[in-house]
Amino acid sequence: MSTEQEQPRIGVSVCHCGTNIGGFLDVPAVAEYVKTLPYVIYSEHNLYTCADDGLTSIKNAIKEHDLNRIIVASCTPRTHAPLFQYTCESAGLNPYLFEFVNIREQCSWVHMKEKEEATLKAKDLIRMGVARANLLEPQTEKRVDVISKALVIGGGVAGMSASLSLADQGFQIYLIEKEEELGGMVRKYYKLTPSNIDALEFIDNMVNKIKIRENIKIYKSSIVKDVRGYIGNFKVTIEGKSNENLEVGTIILATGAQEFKPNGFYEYGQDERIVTTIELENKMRIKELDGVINVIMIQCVGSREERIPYCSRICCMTAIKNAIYLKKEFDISVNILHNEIRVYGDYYEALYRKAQEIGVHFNKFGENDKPKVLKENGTLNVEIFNEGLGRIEKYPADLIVVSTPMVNISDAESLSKMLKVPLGQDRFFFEAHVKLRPLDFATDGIFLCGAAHAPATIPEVITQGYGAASRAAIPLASGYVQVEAITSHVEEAKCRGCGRCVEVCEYKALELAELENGRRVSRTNEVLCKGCGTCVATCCNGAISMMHYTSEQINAMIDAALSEKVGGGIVG
Amino acid sequence: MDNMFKPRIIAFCCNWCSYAGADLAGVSRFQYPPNARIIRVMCSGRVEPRFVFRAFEKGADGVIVTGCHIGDCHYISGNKKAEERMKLVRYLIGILGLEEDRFRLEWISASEGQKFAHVMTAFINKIKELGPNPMFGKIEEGTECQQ
Amino acid sequence: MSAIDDLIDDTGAYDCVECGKCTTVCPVAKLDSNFAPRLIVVKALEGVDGGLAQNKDIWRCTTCAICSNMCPYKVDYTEFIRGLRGEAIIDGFEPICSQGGFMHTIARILSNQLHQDRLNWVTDDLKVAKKGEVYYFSGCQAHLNKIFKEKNVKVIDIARNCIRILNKVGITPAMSNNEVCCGHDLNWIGDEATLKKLMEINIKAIKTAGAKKVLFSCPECMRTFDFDYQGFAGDLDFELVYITDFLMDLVDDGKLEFKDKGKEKVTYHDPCRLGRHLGIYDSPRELIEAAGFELIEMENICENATCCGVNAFVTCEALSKTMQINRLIEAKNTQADKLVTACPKCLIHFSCAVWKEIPVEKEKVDIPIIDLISVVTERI
Amino acid sequence: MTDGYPPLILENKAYYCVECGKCSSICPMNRGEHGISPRRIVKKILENYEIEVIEDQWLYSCLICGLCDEVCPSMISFSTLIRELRHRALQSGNRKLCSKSGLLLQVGGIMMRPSLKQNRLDWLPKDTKISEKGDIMYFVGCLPFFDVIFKDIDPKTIDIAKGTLRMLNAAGIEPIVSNNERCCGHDQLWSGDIVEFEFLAKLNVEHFKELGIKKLLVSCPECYETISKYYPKYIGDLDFEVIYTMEYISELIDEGKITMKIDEMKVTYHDPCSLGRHLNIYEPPRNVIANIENLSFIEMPQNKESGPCCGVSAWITCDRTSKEMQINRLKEAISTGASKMITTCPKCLIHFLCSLKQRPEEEKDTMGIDVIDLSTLASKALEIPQREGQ
Amino acid sequence: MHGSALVLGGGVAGIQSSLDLANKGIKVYLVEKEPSIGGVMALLDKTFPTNDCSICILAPKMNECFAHSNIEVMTYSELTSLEGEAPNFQVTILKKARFIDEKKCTGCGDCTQKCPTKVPNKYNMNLDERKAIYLPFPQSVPRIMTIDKELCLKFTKDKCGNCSKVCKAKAIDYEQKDEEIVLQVGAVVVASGFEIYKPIEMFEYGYGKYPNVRTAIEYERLICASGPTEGNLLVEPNGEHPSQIGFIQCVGSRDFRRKNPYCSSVCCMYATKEAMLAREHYEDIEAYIFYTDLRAVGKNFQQYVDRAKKDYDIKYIRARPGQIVENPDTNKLTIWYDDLINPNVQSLEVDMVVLCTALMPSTTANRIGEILGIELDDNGFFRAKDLLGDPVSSTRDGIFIAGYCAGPKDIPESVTQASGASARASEVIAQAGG
Repeated sequence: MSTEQEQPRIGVSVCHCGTNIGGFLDVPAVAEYVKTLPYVIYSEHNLYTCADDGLTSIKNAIKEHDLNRIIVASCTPRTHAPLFQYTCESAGLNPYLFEFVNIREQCSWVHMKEKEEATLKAKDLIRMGVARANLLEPQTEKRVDVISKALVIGGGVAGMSASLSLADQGFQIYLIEKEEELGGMVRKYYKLTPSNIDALEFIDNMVNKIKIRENIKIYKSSIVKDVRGYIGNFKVTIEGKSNENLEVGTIILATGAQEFKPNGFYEYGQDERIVTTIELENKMRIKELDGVINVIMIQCVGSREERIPYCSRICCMTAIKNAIYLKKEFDISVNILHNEIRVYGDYYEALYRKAQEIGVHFNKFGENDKPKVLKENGTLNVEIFNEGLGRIEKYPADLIVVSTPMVNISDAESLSKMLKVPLGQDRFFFEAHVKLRPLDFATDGIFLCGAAHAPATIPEVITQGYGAASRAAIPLASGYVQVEAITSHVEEAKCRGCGRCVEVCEYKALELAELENGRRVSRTNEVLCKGCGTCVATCCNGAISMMHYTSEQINAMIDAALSEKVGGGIVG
Repeated sequence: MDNMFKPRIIAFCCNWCSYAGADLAGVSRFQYPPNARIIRVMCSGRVEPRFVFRAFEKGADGVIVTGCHIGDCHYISGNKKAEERMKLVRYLIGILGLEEDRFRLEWISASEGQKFAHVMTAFINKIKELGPNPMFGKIEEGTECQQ
Repeated sequence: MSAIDDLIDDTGAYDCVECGKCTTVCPVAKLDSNFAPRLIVVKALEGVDGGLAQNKDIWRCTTCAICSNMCPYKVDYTEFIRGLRGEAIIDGFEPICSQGGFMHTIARILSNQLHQDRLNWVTDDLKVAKKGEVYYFSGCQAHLNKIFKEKNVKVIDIARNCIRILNKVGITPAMSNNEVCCGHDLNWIGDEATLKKLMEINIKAIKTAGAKKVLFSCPECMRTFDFDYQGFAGDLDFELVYITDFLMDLVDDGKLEFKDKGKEKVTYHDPCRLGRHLGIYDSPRELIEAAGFELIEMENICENATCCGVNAFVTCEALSKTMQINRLIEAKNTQADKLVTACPKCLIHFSCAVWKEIPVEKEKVDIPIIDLISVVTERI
Repeated sequence: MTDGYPPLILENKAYYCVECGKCSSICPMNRGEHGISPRRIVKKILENYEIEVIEDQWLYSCLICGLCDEVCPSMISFSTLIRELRHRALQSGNRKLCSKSGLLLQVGGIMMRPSLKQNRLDWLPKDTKISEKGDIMYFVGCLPFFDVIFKDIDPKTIDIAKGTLRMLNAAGIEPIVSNNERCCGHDQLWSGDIVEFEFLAKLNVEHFKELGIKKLLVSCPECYETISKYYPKYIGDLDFEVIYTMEYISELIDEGKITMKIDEMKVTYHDPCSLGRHLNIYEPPRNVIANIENLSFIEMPQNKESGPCCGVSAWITCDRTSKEMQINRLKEAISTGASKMITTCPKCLIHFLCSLKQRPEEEKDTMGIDVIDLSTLASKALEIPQREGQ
Repeated sequence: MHGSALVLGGGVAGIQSSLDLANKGIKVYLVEKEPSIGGVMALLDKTFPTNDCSICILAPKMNECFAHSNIEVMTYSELTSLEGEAPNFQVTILKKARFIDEKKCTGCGDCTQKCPTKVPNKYNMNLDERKAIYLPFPQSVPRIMTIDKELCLKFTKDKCGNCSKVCKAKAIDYEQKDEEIVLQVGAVVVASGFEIYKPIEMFEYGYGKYPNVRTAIEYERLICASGPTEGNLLVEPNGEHPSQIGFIQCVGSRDFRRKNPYCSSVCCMYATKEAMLAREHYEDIEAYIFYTDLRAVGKNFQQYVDRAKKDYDIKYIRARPGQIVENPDTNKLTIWYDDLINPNVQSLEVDMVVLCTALMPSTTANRIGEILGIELDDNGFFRAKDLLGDPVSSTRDGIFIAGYCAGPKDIPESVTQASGASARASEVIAQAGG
């Protein structure tokens, strides 16, 4: 602790910011007052502290007065802290011994008509800053070396795209697929839109590209058995034809999804004329459609209901794509019964229009008024209340295709536990931030792409694969990860090992470790910690402290704010 | 007495939303009374009830904790935890006899400069209405604790 | 140094012959060989340069008084520690407290005579009066109840059941919204000044209520009144009675009877304040048996009872938890159905130890922890 | 590939319907007591229920105003669809209801007889200069008949023809006006009687050929639309140019060949559906109005594409809803503060005047507006000396 | 890695692409035509389906991007030419004069206060005014002023000069000239974003004619706490908050007539969000959403809609209204619609209508396409090399596409594609030995 080693020697620079501060409070008086505060050795005021001369002045003061703490009282740390920290650093002072006091955004600008009060407030704020500065400690931003290899779990289109891109960015990749062949879900399709390419040919093209990459090692019929470690240094055990231990820097989860089997819906499973989309794809592939004249497709079977409340995103497009093939290749009439046609964007909307052009029928049923499948003298009919016509309609069917949602794979739960990444309410893997971090997990070093995240189309999945490859490549390319200096720290002697902090940490940065004597203590993994301090506030006996935002520092600021009745309190 | 009373307010602001909201209030020149002293923390989830009571003990007339709106937390859910924790603060303030209105928990986003100013103004005005922190007010006035 | 000298004088520390008996019985020293009550005294005697009050070990002592009890030369180590802590805060040292000193902050706030709403937990089915001869001092149970809500400790049940049981025998206890924390925790971090402020408020409140007899369900409160208040303010003009003593008198007079609800086996943990500090060992045990329970004793009882590991919300560390777990194992080994204690803080600390992660197999410590009053109230 | 789609669906790309309901919710007739829903008509045809549509009397409620066409995001032409459906209805024996008991259609029917000796030029003022032969012909249409049939309303529709000729003469143009022209066939076309329509069209075109004209000026928007748009579609390309008189006159004004001035007044303008939404002709009439000195022009809130229909089309439907529409439109015109509402279609003129005349006596004051045809008004404003000065 | 890349467009996609590339060690030139990065996301109040505050989550990224040692943010700049082939492109950037010395300007705003010229504020959809010397919006990055040459009195009339007089940092430079900068880059990521359709030609909705008919982006500014009304929704004529709001979907999208046959992909959800916000601001408000097909297809979107229905009591009506008619006396609006579920045409009177208008390719897309030599599709979006198999590559090697300029998508999809495009760009750079 430096505070124990050396007395603080504090230098303070108060900024006029042109007239932005100087025009609304008495800056020279503030600078004068600051000199009276404990440990303040030096105080100055500048027109613009952030201008070159201001910065030089700080550097000189550090040298001349042997300062070991610097305070700048000017604008907001949110934009200017890096500049001043850099200045301190260049004068040989640890940047964490810098304290910023905001007397512009939160003082002069908001109290423009109360010069006296604003001046008092500025004094208070700087006094608080000084109190904190006394207790500041130097911090180092540690770096953790990263093993320049990545693991991709899942050899479907997402995983293959991610692997290809990572390999072409120059990294060694391990690609793990639990099935015997690469390709995942797409293998089960017949033809793909928009290029009309056969799904198997499409997969083969990708597989061939993967095969010629020397830096992709494929493990088929293999699964991940265990994952330990953290970003940069994961130790992974895989089980398959041969069991291996791999060491990788980052992991991409691309485990895909599966089609929901609509057992219990209509007579699926009992009448072979009722099939799922994927079963239809297979029928088209093997041309097993003799005698089929009318196909009825029913959308939203199993989805947008209590159990699976979400919309599965791709079913409308898949149905339309198949309807077009059925009509064009097999000359079969298709009637798509839907609640809504959810073909978003440009290409899929156009596909819908194309289906309309060639005579695919679209009929809408009510959200809470699902179609009924009737069996009459062995013939299948589907009955709906046709909202467009405003009456009940009955359609004969030789084949009924039920569009069912995608659901997460069955071993999602165990993977979630193994990788310490969460599942959402929809049971799909849950990303770090819905809007801006769609490919990351809150747990650093693990990334997400493809249908494991949510149902998605092939181009979307490929885009996600590339995207995840980009995210996963960052630590690999840097060779290290820069660790936050502002992290929590557990004092082992105090930790009671209750594990409450482990529970509250969203980043899985805390872990209960077992000591030799069998005692369990919590430990911060500084690589994963983001410095929010929730664990600190949670710990009941003060065993955790937050670097740079210690309780002592906060207490000191509270005390300093209230120690003098300069800026408030009862007057008179 | 009222016009002589200048409340002292401690405000805890999370770095990402409410501190940024306070900055925006500044940038937009929304005026509010100069009584609050902001302590910046990375997340409202860092604020412990004891800080609030320490502030009261040391003479604060009001304490306000501000964070990101629920769902907006930069650290995913720190504000939810703060909300949970601050329930205890409210309860204890009640039984200890510090007026409940001396404490506030508010969600203010980075785009709510106006809200920041409004909240501060309203809070400070409320504290002015309530008068000094009863622990200190009593001593200053040398009277028994007032109702 | 003269303050330390006075302290050494007062506590008889000069008599220490460095026999080390204190260390052999000290629960902290048992688990951490670097800690020894003897060494603290020795350092004081040798007049270690100024740094004595900065010795962090003074905050680790649980002030369980087992050492003082065992010392052949009657050195009052516990009081000695308290004195050192007082010196430490005079030096500007922040006490190392659990909850970051939260409890102490609250106690200090209470010394300001605010308009409390302290008795909001008194439900309509409980009869209490503003005035009366029998006064029930409920202490900090109301706020402790909320603070430890997360740990599934219903501290307030103790207070409610006290009133319930008193009501049952026809007593409507007097209570005051103006009473405050007894100051025990502040006293044990050396803050005598605030303790005195709290004392004045409490004595005034009790006098205002016209009390002749004050009942306590918290040994810490009782101890603070008995020793510290009377030490500062001289003899109080009301009687201080611990609830178990009071109830046993009623049992003996035939005024309190229990229903037989089957032979449940319980074991009893002596709180340090109640046992070694106040010497109350029998009435709790008698009450348990009177209520029809079978009492099975643990290995370490009465004078030898192990501390619950935490004191005055000061000491709380990894080691405290080990002490708690060990004590719980001891309790579980008796094969009793329940572990009964007579102190709200023991209840909190034991409950905390088994909250969330437990360092041993759950079965080893899997015993319900309940307070004495609640246990017997079930049977009236 | 396109099994099941009838040609009328294919031609109109009605398969693009997404059942959004914009058409049916802007349809003025759908808001009254009529059940006509363009959306449902399309849906029924798409689902092979055409027969239901053509048996439904609401098929004749449609005003062909074109608002639905104008807003349909799939660009389906409902009016074409309706026209063809009415044709099919007629073929299948489902006749429609007409206003004036179908009298006007009968007039057209009579005119189909090639041997008919007409006497349709007796209205021609003496001072009007017309030619027997030449490149330019002015098509008068049914204007002479309207004044007779709607005598009680006294719409003075023939003034349109008179005015048009005066303006043309003023610019030195002396067009052919023929006694042998026939009804253009507009009403036949829109009531589904394609046979009659084609018959009339052929008679007219043959007659124009005989005359050897190069330009046909038409002042009635419906005639203009019918001849310029539907004659080529049904009977082949025309070897003469069809010109809307207001466009022609607008050019003459721009060339300085005509100048106009009138007593100060405020006017507003009602776009006829066939001219506006059907043909996108919005500016020429406004240009003419703008060039009449002393006229101050104020647009109604609903104008151009959004202008409502006058409530009746092809003499088919005329009922309470029609009248409501007319009253609302007149009120809108009054709200502008104008003293005259100008229109360019004789039928609009008749329909609005009909509503005005039928108002109860006590409401008359509130209906303080006059409806007038642009040609009639413009011709009154003509400053003849201009030409003589040339 | 080393090497360099050009990112065109400083919206959320461009920012994400830049950060991904820069964090791998690649030098990035981020070119943005406006004076601040942030794009349309900086204009939004909240984002669906979490109702995150938009600027709160974007601003840290904007700052991170600007402060990044590997990223050179070039605002108020445009691409003017590209020569060569991947991985050796030579590009020319026109850095327009903002008449401010960027190194000296501290963003203090003294100049703005003294500027006498008020002009409509583009950032607030012209609903209020800004000055001729300005920051586009309070959270602008960089925090550097720009002088609008077309409107500044110094340039138009050689008068005033207030800004120069008050600027203590001496940052005003009326003599500043446009600069041409030539850069060598290995790859290009295009993220030029989109524009928002203004439905003036759609007479049936009366936009521009009726004061209480707004576009969604205007609404977004109105409901935003930092917007022109500080988050107060006000309607004519009384300036009171509305009691009923109707949101109309597919205004100009899925519309052949308006030349945007595609689905804009985000309107159903942002309308849901905006309706929720209305309810959150004024709990007595009634909100109606008129939709054609509710495209709640993203992760948790359907649940969001379900919540809007259940917890916020937002009414969804399956119809695209055909007409809005204003009562000229009250400025109330009657929405005429044909609800598919109820057979007859109906009307609803509301105080405010929000038109959820189409999002269209940026007007600059054509020019960018020409300069870069990459193709656009029929709708004006950049064409993917292979829509199925390579959705982030443009039709030219070494040039990649991300965000809305490559087709309709929401924010997470844009961010995803931005990362994807930067992965592909990194491949090009890595293989060139970078």
